[in-house]
Amino acid sequence: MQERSALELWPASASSVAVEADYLILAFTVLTLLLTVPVFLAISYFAVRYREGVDADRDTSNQRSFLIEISWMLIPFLLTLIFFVWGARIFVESKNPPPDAMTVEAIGRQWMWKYQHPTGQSEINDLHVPIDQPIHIRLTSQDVIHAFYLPALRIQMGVVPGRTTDLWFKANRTGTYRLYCSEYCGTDHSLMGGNLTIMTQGEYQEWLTHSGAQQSAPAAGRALYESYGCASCHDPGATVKAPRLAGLYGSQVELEGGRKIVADEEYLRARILNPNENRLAAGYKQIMPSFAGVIPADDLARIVDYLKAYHSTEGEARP
Amino acid sequence: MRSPLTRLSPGDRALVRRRLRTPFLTFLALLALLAVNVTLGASLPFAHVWIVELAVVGLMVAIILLVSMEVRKEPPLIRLFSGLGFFWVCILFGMTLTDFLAR
Amino acid sequence: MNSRGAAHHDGAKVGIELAHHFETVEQQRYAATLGIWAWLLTELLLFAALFLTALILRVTHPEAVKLATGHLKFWIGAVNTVVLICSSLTMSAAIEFSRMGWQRAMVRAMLATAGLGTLFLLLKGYEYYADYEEHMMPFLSRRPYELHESPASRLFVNLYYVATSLHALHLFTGIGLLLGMTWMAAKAGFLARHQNWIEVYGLYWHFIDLVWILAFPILYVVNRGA
Amino acid sequence: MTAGSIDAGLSGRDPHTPESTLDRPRDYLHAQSTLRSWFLTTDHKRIAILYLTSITLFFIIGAVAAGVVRLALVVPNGAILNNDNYNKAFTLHGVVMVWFFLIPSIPATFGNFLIPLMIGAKDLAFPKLNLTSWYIFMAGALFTMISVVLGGIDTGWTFYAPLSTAFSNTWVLPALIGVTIVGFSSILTGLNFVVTIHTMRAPGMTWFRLPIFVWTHYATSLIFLLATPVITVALILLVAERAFHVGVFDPAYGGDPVLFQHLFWFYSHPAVYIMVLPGMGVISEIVPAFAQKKLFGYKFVAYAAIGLASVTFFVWGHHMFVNGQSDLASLVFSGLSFAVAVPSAVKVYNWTATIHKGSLRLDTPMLYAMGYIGLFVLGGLTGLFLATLAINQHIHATYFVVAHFHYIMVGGTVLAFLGGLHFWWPKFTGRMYNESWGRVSALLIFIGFNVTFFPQFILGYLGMPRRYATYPAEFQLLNVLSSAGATILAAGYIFPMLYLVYSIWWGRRAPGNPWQAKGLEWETTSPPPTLNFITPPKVPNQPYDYPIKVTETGGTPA
Repeated sequence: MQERSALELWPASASSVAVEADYLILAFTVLTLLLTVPVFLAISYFAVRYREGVDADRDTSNQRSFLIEISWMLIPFLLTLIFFVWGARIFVESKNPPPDAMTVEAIGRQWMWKYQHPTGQSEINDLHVPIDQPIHIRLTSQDVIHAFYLPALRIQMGVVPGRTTDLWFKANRTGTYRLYCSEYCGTDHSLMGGNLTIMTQGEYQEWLTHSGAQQSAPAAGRALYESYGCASCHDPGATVKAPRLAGLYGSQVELEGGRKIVADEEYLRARILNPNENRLAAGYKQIMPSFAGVIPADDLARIVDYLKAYHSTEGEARP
Repeated sequence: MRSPLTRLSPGDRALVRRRLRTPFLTFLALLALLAVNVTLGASLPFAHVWIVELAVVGLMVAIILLVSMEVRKEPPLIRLFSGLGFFWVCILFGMTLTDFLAR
Repeated sequence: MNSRGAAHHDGAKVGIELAHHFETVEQQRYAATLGIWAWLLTELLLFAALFLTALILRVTHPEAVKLATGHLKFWIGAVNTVVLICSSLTMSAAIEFSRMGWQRAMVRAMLATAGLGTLFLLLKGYEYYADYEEHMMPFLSRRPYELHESPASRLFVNLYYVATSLHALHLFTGIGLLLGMTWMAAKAGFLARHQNWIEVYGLYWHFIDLVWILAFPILYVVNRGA
Repeated sequence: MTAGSIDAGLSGRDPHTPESTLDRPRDYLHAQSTLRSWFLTTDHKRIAILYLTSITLFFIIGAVAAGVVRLALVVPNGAILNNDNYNKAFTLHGVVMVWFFLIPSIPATFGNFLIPLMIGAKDLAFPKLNLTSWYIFMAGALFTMISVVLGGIDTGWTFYAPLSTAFSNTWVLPALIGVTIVGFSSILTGLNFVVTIHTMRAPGMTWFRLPIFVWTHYATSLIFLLATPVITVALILLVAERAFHVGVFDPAYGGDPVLFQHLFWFYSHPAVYIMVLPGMGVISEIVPAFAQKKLFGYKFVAYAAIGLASVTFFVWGHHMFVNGQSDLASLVFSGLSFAVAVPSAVKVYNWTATIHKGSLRLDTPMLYAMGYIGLFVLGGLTGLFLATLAINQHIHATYFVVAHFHYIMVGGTVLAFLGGLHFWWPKFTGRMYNESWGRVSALLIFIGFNVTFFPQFILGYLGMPRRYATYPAEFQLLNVLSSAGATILAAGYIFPMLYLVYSIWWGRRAPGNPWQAKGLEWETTSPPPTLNFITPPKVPNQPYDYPIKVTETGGTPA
């Protein structure tokens, strides 16, 4: 993440479309000032000039209203239409990805993003893409409506359950920028984001083959762990009485009725898919819902991997 | 049951006939049009028969509005109000369809 | 006004009692008529939104909508349309009698209208029962759904329930109002004070009829297909 | 200014003695004094007071929720309020402010009170219906408050499916039912206004002699009638889906949540004009009165009201450019949205031209009106930014939107509401408020408002999404600035509540026409008698026939 100053007045831009959108808004701001400042000045001036009791020419007999009316109706309107056309042109371009675009599949769910690169690698929340390459992101949602928002590229798109929507861009500056969910999606809406890292082609290939997927595995597992709601019951500080999971892997668990069992990978998997099937851990109530059919296999594997690496000290220190 | 009409004087009977002629003819026309639609719906004689069905419904609605609800006898403002809603329905349908027909 | 009524026809005086805030009876009558039309404007848009939903479902899931329509009770719907057209006739008659000052005939016509409205609701209730028997209530979680292989058909079936029950609610309210008004209208002197209530109410009744005239083809007829 | 320049009506009487005299009916406030006489009243003026009291209550609830939201956003990490409670707070703020304050604000209070007075009628066409709509309003409010008391809702005021139907674990149902019910209150109020304006005008009150306030309320009432039923259906479908699983929007079965948004915005975009048009009406009364000059371009301003009410039905899709509607729809809705600029420009430039060569008094209502014009212009033009497709793709659902609609709704509606409240306060209560306090509060509100909301334009352009309980640290400075502005704004709201209430008992008695304003409402006493006028009014004059002053000081009519 780049250093950011406490007060920014202009957002970073990472594509030529973003730069053009900035010109568009600057030009529109100039027009706004041209249309409003005279009104503000006129009101202020009139308020002083024509105050009650002040000597002034108040003869209104030669005001011809019809022409004035028509002109101030139409001139601002026609001027703003320029911006409609300009904005529409950029919009239409941004809706038609070029054929050579690289397609990334993105899935939104409460409250995380999951991406799949064309070469098969997947990542959670953070997205890595190469520079100077059109990137076409195909978006869908597994639950509510989300929106995928990349401010540095001046672009966002709604993510609607049951449908696929599209968004494409071609970045021209490397760096790490923020990405957000911009459609309100429930409790942790504001946490549903991550970083967009724009890399050179070489770095991207490097990332794909080496560090990429593995490096972020624990973080990805943690994101899934939170997103499926595990954390809200099993983390320290949760209000629901549920067993703590830090350091659980490999330890001995006492089940109801006194039987003891070692918490191995198979045990973790079975508990998630069907928590009440065998015997509950001693001293706990049957309240956890079954996740069979809810969690896809790859997510389950990630969570189990995360739990295997989850020791009390480092687990709680994680965000 | 005896018909209440038989107890009326001839003059009253004529009066009732005159006053109820329009509602009764409307009633017959609506039944006839409904019969057309039910026949079309039950037999499905050709593709896109729904266009004809909707046209028949439009006719029925027009008859109810103009004759049963007496819009044709009302002053212009009420006529305007009775039509205004349909114009807004067109806005609702038309603008929504710019989305759904162009996806 | 006709006052030569037969022995059992009272030939009552017909008119409107002026309320305190109006200047003339004409103004009061006009306000009432315009008011009910403004209300009907609202009602039209209300049902239009439901019809739009039906259209969008048809556009997005044509096959599922056809499938679902095939399971609706077409003939009950058709008979119900006839019932409502009959009730429109009796309502029109009630209005004509009220104008003539024939109070008892008017009351009978109003009772007939309420009776036909009730018949409609009974048939509608039977239709819902038949739907239930045929497992056409997808929202009942404990009961299997007949068309479970076509998930999207649920949407249209659900819309059918919302639209018809909203119409039934209008009819139910209408019958309640009508019976209340009939009770008042049976008293002497009603027509001299509130004749225009009958006219205003008649517009509402005809409009419920009109909504069903639209709902029947939109839900039952136009989506039928082989 | 010569006192008593109004000749018609009651000018023969001394306007400074509003106590009842033998030949004069008592004013509406003192006609009866039991509680029952208030809760069963059919007098449009008393119903207006019932509304005024209830919407003030809801304004306070909404404002407290806003305060909580702004407080929470002082820190970026959610240390003050957790995500769940933050979401409930902003939802409460939105639901209460939109449905229970802004929409009924000016129409249900000022409209109710003034339309019969302005057109010279004894009451609205359907007085009992008018009372009924207040009770319906309160019933809807009760349901919504039940959901708040039980634990609140977290869907946002927009209730988007499927979050509201299947995923939110909060008390969504009572709130949905409450908002559905409130719609009927709006519909009945609109119906009453439409019929009243058509049928109850005094002799001589032709359409082009109506005050602009009546024109804008007519336009608003049409929106009430034509748009509200559509959202009623949308909400009924949500209730059916959430409560009984009778859903049509559920994506699990192929339903389209975007269809809900279409139905929702078919009402909720025109609802913006339900909030804005009555405010424009208020400003169109205040500006000529304090410039002592005929409203410039009367017919254009009147037609602009109807124009806005019509155009607004063609543009709702601009809320959905990035929500998955078709590109064609986005282009069409974007283009049509620019047409809104035409009638809006008519209004603003005509008010400015009215001030030109007037004879201005900068009293409290006029200060609010001038603030309104400035803020409405900014709010309106930033609306065009949002209607521009390429800009919208960036700032949709960011704080830019939040700033934009607060400029319209607070800068517009609330300022107009307060301006109108001060303008007609003498007419409502028969008392004058303290002018200096009024001016200070108007200034505080103007400054506080801009400090609160201008930084949000920048936040939005920097890319801070709205409805975020936590946010990246680089946005903190602007958020703190915004929260600081909110405290100034809060002070500006508290003062009027205090000195206006104080004036009810201890304020100076108001004359019939304290502002030398034109219009039938100023020709009766302050406060007016139960049936409004002692002698039935006749209208021989053009509207806003302020004396024409050719030159020199605020002199006498030419």
